[in-house]
Amino acid sequence: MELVLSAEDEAFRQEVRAFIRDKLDPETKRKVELGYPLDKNDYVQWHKRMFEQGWAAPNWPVEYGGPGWTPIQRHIYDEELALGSTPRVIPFGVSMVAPVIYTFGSAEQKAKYLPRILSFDDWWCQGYSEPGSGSDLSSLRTKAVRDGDHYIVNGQKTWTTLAQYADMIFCLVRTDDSGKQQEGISFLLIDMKTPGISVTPIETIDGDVEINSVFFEDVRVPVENLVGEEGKGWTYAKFLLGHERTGIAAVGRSKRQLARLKTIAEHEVNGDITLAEDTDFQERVSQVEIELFALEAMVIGALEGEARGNPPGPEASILKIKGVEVQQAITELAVEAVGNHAHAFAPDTWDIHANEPGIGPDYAATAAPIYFNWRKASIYGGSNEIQREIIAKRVLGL
Amino acid sequence: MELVLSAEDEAFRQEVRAFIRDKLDPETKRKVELGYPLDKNDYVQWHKRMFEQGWAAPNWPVEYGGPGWTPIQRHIYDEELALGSTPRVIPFGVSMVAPVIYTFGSAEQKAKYLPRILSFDDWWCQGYSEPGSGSDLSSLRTKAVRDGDHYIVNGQKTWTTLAQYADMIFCLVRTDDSGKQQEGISFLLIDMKTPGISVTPIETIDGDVEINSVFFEDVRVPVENLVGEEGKGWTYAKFLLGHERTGIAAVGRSKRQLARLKTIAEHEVNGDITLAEDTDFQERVSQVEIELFALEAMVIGALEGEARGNPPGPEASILKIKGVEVQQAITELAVEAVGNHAHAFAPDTWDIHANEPGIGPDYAATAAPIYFNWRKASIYGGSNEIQREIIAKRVLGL
Amino acid sequence: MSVWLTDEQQLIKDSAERLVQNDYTIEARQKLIDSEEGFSRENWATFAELGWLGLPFKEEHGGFGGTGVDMAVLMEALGKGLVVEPFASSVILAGTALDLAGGPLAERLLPEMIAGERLLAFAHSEPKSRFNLNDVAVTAATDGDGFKINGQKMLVYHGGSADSLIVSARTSGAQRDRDGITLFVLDRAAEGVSVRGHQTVDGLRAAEVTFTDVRVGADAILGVKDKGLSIIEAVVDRACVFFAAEASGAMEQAVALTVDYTKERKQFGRPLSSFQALQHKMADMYSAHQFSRALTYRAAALLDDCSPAERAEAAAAVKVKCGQSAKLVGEEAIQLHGGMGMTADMPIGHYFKRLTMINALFGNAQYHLKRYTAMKSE
Amino acid sequence: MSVWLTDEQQLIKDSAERLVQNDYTIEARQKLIDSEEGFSRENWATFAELGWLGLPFKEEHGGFGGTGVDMAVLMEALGKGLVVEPFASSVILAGTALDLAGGPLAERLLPEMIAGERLLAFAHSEPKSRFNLNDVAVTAATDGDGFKINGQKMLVYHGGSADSLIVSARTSGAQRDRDGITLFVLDRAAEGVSVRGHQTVDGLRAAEVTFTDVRVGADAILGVKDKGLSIIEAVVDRACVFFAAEASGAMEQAVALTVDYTKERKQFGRPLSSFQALQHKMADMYSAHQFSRALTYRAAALLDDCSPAERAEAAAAVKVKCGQSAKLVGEEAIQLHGGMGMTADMPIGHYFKRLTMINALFGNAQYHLKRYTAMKSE
Repeated sequence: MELVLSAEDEAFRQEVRAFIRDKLDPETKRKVELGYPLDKNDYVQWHKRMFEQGWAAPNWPVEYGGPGWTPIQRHIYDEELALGSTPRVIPFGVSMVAPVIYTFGSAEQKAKYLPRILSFDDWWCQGYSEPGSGSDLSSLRTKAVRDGDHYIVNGQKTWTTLAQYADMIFCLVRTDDSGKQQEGISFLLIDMKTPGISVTPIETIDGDVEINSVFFEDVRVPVENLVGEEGKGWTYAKFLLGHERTGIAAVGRSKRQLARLKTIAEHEVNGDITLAEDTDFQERVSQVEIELFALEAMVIGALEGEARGNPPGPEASILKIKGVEVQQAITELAVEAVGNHAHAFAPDTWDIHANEPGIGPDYAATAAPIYFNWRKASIYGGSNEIQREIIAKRVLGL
Repeated sequence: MELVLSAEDEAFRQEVRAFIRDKLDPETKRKVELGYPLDKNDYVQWHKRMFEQGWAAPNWPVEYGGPGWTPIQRHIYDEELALGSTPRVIPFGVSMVAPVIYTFGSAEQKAKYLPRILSFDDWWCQGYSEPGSGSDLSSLRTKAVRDGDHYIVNGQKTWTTLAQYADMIFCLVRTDDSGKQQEGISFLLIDMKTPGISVTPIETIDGDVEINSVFFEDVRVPVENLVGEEGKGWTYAKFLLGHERTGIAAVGRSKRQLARLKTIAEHEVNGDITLAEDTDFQERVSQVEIELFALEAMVIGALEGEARGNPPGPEASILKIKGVEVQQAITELAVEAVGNHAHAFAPDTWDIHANEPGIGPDYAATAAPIYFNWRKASIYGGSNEIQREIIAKRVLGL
Repeated sequence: MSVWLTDEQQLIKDSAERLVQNDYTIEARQKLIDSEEGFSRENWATFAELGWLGLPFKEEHGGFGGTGVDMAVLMEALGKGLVVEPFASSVILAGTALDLAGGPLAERLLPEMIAGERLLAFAHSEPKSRFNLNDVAVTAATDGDGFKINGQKMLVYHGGSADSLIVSARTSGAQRDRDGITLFVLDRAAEGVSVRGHQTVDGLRAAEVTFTDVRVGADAILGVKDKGLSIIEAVVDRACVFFAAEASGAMEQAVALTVDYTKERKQFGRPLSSFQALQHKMADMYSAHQFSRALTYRAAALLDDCSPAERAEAAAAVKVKCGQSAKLVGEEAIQLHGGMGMTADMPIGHYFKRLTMINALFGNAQYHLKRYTAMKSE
Repeated sequence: MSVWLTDEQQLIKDSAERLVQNDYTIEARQKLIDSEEGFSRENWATFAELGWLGLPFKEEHGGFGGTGVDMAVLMEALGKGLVVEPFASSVILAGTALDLAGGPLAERLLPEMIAGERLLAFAHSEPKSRFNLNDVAVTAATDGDGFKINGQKMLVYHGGSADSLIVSARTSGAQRDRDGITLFVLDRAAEGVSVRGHQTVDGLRAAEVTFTDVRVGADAILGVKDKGLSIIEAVVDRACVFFAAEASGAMEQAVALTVDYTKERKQFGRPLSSFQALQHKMADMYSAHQFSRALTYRAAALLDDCSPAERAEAAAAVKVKCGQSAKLVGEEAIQLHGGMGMTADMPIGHYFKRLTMINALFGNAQYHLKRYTAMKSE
């Protein structure tokens, strides 16, 4: 049930495909295919290739360096990036802080930060969550107190993905305690090299150390790093949440993972047949595939709406829920597919240059850790429960 | 995975089985097997047979006419009644009002009502639900105002099963408006022939007219028909809800329905094979069967606990939920099993003496209506949501 | 969020929704169900006037050449009102068979049907065929220049009211061979045709039709002798998508009725709609409907130009998603309506029943998941 | 509500729960995981002292003749602490194989194992065997009076620490024949045995074991030549039930941790535990655990006296119910812990991982649903 594209869009797809084929480092590609951890250089190099191509910021207005694509083209691009096993786009700069900067930032901020985001000279991370906040984001307690032409920031952010690589962090901080919880929050851009910032990795249940706590102890941030108005940070955060709603469905990524799952099934033997010939297993794959078709149909509809000037509203929450359900279902089927090979845990061998071979087939090595890791997807970015709240309250009016 | 019974219990099972084989009217049995509606006489005749055997009230103390069985024997009896395709026991007298009467009633009430319940000379129905109450039962508004040695009852009960056959109704009525909602409720026994009572059938979505609205207009009820104390009705109602918690799981009934489903599957052809040979379908049957084993294991455990003086508390709510899930799953599989034969609706032919043959095989005639009808099971007797509330609040302490 | 209509489609939608809103209260519908034929001839004439009966057909057959999406739009709107008129039997099933087969029978009968002057029915399912479209035991034995038809069909929608029946019969081969199935057009009143009409659990009419030595000429053949199966498969695949569109309308209404009911109904001093556990269930109902709808429209768009294999795959996918969504929405709608939802007077039960039977029709979600999987692994 | 213990069983339960409570904090456990062998020899000695290592075995083999329910009680208690000692490999897998086969090897080795002086491992799964117990490609070719073993085993729990390995090998027939599989007892240190130990995702140790021309005498045969499968099947069926008991303990703990966490954690000014949608999820977790537990104990009681067919059916049923419950409880527990649940420092993730892998072990719920169905339709 493939999408029917216009000849123009189909040509665009081929162009993107050729670009990836020509420019993606084969070792990086192999790591992505196998679900092995990437190092910083894998990300940076690929981002720079996209930048050189002029394709680093599909979502940006042309004036700041966006390529001027239609929503469908952006979807095709995202999908091809995923299908082509490229490193995931680190969203914190290009997709998250940049729209806030070019919409609410000063001319100086635009001039200073946007080009370096585009070229990936700065790696950004996100300072939203705090211990104790979680889904109730606006209860955050990191404080920024004005002291002359600086803010003095104290507090702790957590769940900060890849902060260990970051040059910059954008933070929600509390500049006023007196009013309602959502009021008194401000949006600050902070250089990670500022004295008083320390980063501590948090080990997750899959054994990974991708997320961090970021501590702020009397960190002096120049007032020109305040975005927009003091006390309006919550507005910008909400704007950001509403941005690029369709991307969260991760259709392309799921397509690649589903294709990979099918490959695994062809290699796994079950008695006289392969798992690819096992009707029972394949029915579960079919179920996910059908969900994915439905998800894609919904995403395309939303993009068409966007092109017509009707971007999706709170109802896009169902894209997040379904997108995550599909992603998690695939990780679960992968664990099932690899059978007894799911048990071994040998992270030293998750490296294409490892000294020792892996335990069991390479496609099986990270199946269980990825399943464990992916449970996060229904928690972060507004948990499934929060998304249901949004639908109940803002779509159904309950 | 059959239960292992003691030789004594096994002998008891055989005795029950022989009794049913000898005493159950074959036409009644056939109707039950086919899911056809029963008439009043089917019920009355069977109840009287059980009475003649001394087995009409397994749950009663011996002094009032109970047989003095162990909890396991009661379970075996219930199961054999179900497996033997006997008419369901009308619970309102023997299982519901009787325990209230022998626990809280006066000597006169015991003497007057219990023998007639036992012999099924009185058919009882239940006056609990009202339009507007539902899960929030204690919000009931039917009023009983004291007038000399009578109460004058005004109001409406609804969802009253088989009220059209009933000689007596037990009612929760409001005798006091001033306090908390649960206070001021009293428990009245009312003769259905009293002037001012009228019964109106309610058609349900399966086309059936088994439930009714019962209207009370200045109905005079002698004060000696008040059970226990005025204003304590809610306590008795709760006592009743806690009574016979294990029976609601309906293990025996589900076993019979599952066996019937397997028979249907043997008769339904799907290409070269029967549905009984269709792995896909059979896996769904297996899933239900395994749930049923787990349910039975839990029920047996609860009965053992009862025999040890530890009757189940609020955690028995999971028996209701799971019991209903199993029952509903079986009705759904029956709809699937009969395939295209599920569509026809010809209630005139649901009669073993009907003039016209049914549309399609007899086992298919009521599959869809029974599925529709059985949706009620997760609503009445405390909806699944209410049961989850009980577990959350009273078992998990949330 | 997912479906954007053309102006013409919006017109179809508006006019159908208006009709449904004006004429299809549950009470009005129940009166039709209880009537002799189980539907309104007057409504049928209106459908004809509005051009709906010719919507999907080629212009050469008197139709308007509407697209798959046009049809989905119409069916979705009709689904909102649980319309009981024989639209599916005359247009989607029998009409499509005529249109696809073409030839003199189509040229004669379709314009009459489109004008509202002839009702059609599609007699294919048999008591033992289950959902296997190639399982045909009704025989059409050669008999002089023509054929002699014997056997029984079941679940012939509106067979009791139809003027003409499209009947599949085996002209050669064994009971489950793909070749050897031929479509015939018969008068319902023909000698040897015995029709036993009945209600369906979801408020429609259908019939058991028995053929006893029914003689027809070779000119009663629709399409090509022995090659009827490809038309039958096309008819049923398309019907699966359009019934899913009907289900989408019914689901939309079921969600709306449930939201409204829970807002009104108070328990424990608060509206039901304020209970979080119920709110989340309604969010899931909403989501199930939305995704089923999106997939259905995607498949409907595909119907206009695709291979039989693509069509079959799309139809199976839609049946899976629609069936599962219909079950979830229908069952939860009843549950959230509580005891009231079980009563025939409330609209919701009727939506639930129709949704249940749309899932069951031509095989339920599980059946089509298996079918889809088999197709993918070929 | 569903399980009533004898006094002896209550004693087992109390002592095991006490040990778990005192010695098995997540930090303490993590230290064991990070240690050389991945478990504590000291704990192991304690297990021996407490008589646990001999619990299920016949008295003639030095055991205590405990029942299936006795074992379930012990495993459930150990499951509460996610105990990492090689109890399953030495007692439930290899030990049971010895006990069931009997003979001089059992008489010699079991008492040593029971005394805590010999660790055992069960080497049966192979890289290509998946969950098919009769799929054995490792060969034991006749070699003079004895045999020469070649091939590879995988997921040999605690193979790196074991003194003796119980190894299945093919002495005749084709790779998937039911006949022709023979069990051998080997020294781990025997020439040609190469063991590559590794961690598992759920905190245990296992090994790949490769056999290169490993020579053994006929006295290394455990049980009857060519007839090893019936023992292997008995071992694995019993293990399925006992792992389900372990899962029951882990689920009980996961439910309790989740209830506690949501009571503490505040969001939007209220404890998480006050949100109805989350309350109902916890009710479902509670229910899933309870039913899985009830079925597990029922099956454990059956193990003492049943036919191989009954045993297999019960084990498959338990795997289905336990696997589905473990998945629900584990996943929801993480979800309700939110971001905190994803961190390795919180206990809950470790329960989730163990529950996930117990489901996967010997085939997940879906696999056993299929197996159960196949057995029922034979």
